[in-house]
Amino acid sequence: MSWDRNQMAAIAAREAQDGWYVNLGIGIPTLVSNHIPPGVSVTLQSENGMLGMGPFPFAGEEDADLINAGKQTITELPNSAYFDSATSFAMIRGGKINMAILGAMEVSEEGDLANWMIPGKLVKGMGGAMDLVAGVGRVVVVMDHTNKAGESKVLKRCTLPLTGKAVVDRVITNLGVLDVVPGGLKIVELAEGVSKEQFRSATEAAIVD
Amino acid sequence: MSWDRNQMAAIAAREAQDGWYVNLGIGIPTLVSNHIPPGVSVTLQSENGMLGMGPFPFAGEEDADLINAGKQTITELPNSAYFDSATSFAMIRGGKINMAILGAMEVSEEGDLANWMIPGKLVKGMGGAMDLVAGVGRVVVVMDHTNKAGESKVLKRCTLPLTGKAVVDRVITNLGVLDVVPGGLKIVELAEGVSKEQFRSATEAAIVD
Amino acid sequence: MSKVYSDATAALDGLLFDGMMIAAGGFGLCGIPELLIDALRESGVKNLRVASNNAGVDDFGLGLLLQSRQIKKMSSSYVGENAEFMRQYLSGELELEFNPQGTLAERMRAGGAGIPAFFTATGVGTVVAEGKEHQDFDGRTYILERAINADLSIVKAWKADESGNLIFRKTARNFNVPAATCGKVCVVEVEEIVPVGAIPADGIHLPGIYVHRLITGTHQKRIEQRTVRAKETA
Amino acid sequence: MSKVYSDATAALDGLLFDGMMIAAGGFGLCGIPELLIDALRESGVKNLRVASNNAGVDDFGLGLLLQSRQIKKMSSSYVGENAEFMRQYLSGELELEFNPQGTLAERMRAGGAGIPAFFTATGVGTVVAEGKEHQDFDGRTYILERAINADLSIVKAWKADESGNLIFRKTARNFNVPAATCGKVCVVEVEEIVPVGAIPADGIHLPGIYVHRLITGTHQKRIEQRTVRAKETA
Repeated sequence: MSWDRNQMAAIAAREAQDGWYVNLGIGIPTLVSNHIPPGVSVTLQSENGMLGMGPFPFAGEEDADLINAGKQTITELPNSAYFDSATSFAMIRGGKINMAILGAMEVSEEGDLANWMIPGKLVKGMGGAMDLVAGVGRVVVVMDHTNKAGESKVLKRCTLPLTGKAVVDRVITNLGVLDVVPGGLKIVELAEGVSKEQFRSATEAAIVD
Repeated sequence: MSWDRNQMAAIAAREAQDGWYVNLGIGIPTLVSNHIPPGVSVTLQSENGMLGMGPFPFAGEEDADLINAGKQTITELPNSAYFDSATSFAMIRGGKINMAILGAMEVSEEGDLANWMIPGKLVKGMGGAMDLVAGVGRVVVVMDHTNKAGESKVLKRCTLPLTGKAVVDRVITNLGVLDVVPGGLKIVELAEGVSKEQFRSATEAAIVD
Repeated sequence: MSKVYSDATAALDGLLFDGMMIAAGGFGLCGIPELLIDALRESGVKNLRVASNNAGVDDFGLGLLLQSRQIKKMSSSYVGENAEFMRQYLSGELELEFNPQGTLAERMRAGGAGIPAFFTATGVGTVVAEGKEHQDFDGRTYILERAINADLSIVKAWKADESGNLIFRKTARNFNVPAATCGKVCVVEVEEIVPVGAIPADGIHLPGIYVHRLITGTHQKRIEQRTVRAKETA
Repeated sequence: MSKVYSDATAALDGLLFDGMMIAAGGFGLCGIPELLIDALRESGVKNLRVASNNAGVDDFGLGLLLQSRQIKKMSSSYVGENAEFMRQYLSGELELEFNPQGTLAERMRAGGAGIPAFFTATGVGTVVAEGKEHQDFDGRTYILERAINADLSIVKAWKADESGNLIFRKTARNFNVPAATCGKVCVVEVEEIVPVGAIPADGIHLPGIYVHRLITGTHQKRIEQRTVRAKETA
């Protein structure tokens, strides 16, 4: 009745165009790299200072000097390049990355994104998320449509501290795909078995036709 | 009765301290590198993107990819490093260069420097001079005390467009050495055979004791 | 004039004072100046203000200086790995200035590049923008961010030549480059010091002009999250 | 999707329009994109605005585009080597915006880094500061300089791999790096294209993300001032 994590990642992977440079956030976005269609060559950026991020290493081949932005051990590829953090974010801020696929806590109908802080509860920090949403050409959010209590995470207005204002282009949830358009969100696709009514009732944000 | 070019360069070379990074301008300043005292190790920066500038190449060993800021062919040294122009001037602007030794058309008693433009006559450009005087820790000017007409180049106020305001620390001319201090210029040293009276009469700027 | 010191304590001698500002390289536990952090702990220097992307973990990296209560204020982008950090912050013992990661890196780079402030769109419309100057350029709104200038930079590189020219290894480069540039004095620890000339002039990641003191020593280089894939059998 | 084009004309196809803004690498005649400049001349594109530290000499480099009157405005720091430039400027045919060299490099870098404007002390109290916003930080006065964003970057590197990762050679790196970053499209000419993987990941000067189109060809690499020293005899 709805997409699972891998299906959401596969939907997100269809966004990628041949030759693009893409930054993937932690969580479901990381899975996207497993679903890039054949014939589409995508170079993954890791904002801690690498282009051409490869898969996890084989056991015993981990390198403490080679990690991704999630601090996980990774590998390099033939086209990889390393650089420092100032250069990495110059690239991000300067619009050189074609797309970022990120997780979220909340998205608003105006494309506001909240994914870094729950006041009084979690104090982790925004990491590179604010830079990514401000700088990257296309921002795609992948998240569950509702929270554990069944409340919509696709809102009229975000309740949590923002990561960025009017920065999201597309939202992919377990229930479907939404584009941020003038006046609200537009349904692009519904998950198999999800009706428009179900989708609307799970969505607080304004949906425009 | 006054210092020649090489003597001025030798006087300027005494400014250098062991371990310093120094930028030398075109003209007499270039000669300074021949006079660095033994035991003093100085690394020369060339603002087009090099630290550790070596001497001119032997004939036949010129390399079109290896020039200094005056566009002359040079060589590298064992400690040389290359970098791009943004990095080079980040270094200069950020105060990492200990000293710049530059030529000048005019210097004022407040340490203003004019060395890049004669209105209506010469349109060459300031190159890196404005960056150097604004960013480098110590700015030493080496120039003739008077112009061809015998008029002082050490002035109350510069008449030519400025390279920088209140940027010069010391002036070395063929007649002597002056420091920029509150209220005017202070004589540090006179060239052999130059009397204080001669020096004062050749100097428009206020000299303080 | 040699830049090479015998150990981290010797290399920090005369540089430390209570309340000082330190810029530290590293991302997570990758490329952190672990030897210099240990020496800072031993020095007992207090009320440090530290600019570093992360705060280490409880028992390694800057976490050690949190444990010993030597840090008064952190400027970071992400501190999620450090429970002691959270405890001190939530109890009000520790000041925290959250920076977007790229803003933090650029603030350090600006400090080293003689740029006192720059405009960025990062953080506009968020808490990060509160109290900051806003200005529009070509129809977009930006905020003014100030440079970070530190009293001391502590940096980890892979190799240095004796003149201080540095190379880093893989993603351990990270904040070490911008952090190195923004300190009045920069002390660097490396895995190996090689003779001048051993690093090709075109292969240097950070020229020796940025490096004032240099040490070498044994590094733990801890891995924070060991992730592996299964070896496919043929 | 290959970045490699057959020649300079093919690599510029579809990118040119009258009045466009071009950022060019090179310092003097060192590291200039000579093949792309020749192709620009052949294209006949007009009213160009060009950001380049220098303007070439009369018969080489950007001097060729001055000769053919294709340039309307130059943003440079030094044009002393070019007699035709001076003539056109003094007769009012050519607009000229003088930039301090470091400000020019930083304006390009800012354009590539998403920074619309930054403060610098360079030029304060000079003609360069006229009409610019002044602001004091920590007791010193700075001026606000705007980023350069170009429609096209033309760049010369030494080698590229097929994914566009670049390395430069010696002082031919110069403005090629900042210029490459500030264009909407960046076209690069190199002396050799090598297979992906041939340049070590830690040795890349500019990652391929900045490079959209790539050509190779024979370069003249003219020397502007051949200075030599005498060989001492033993």
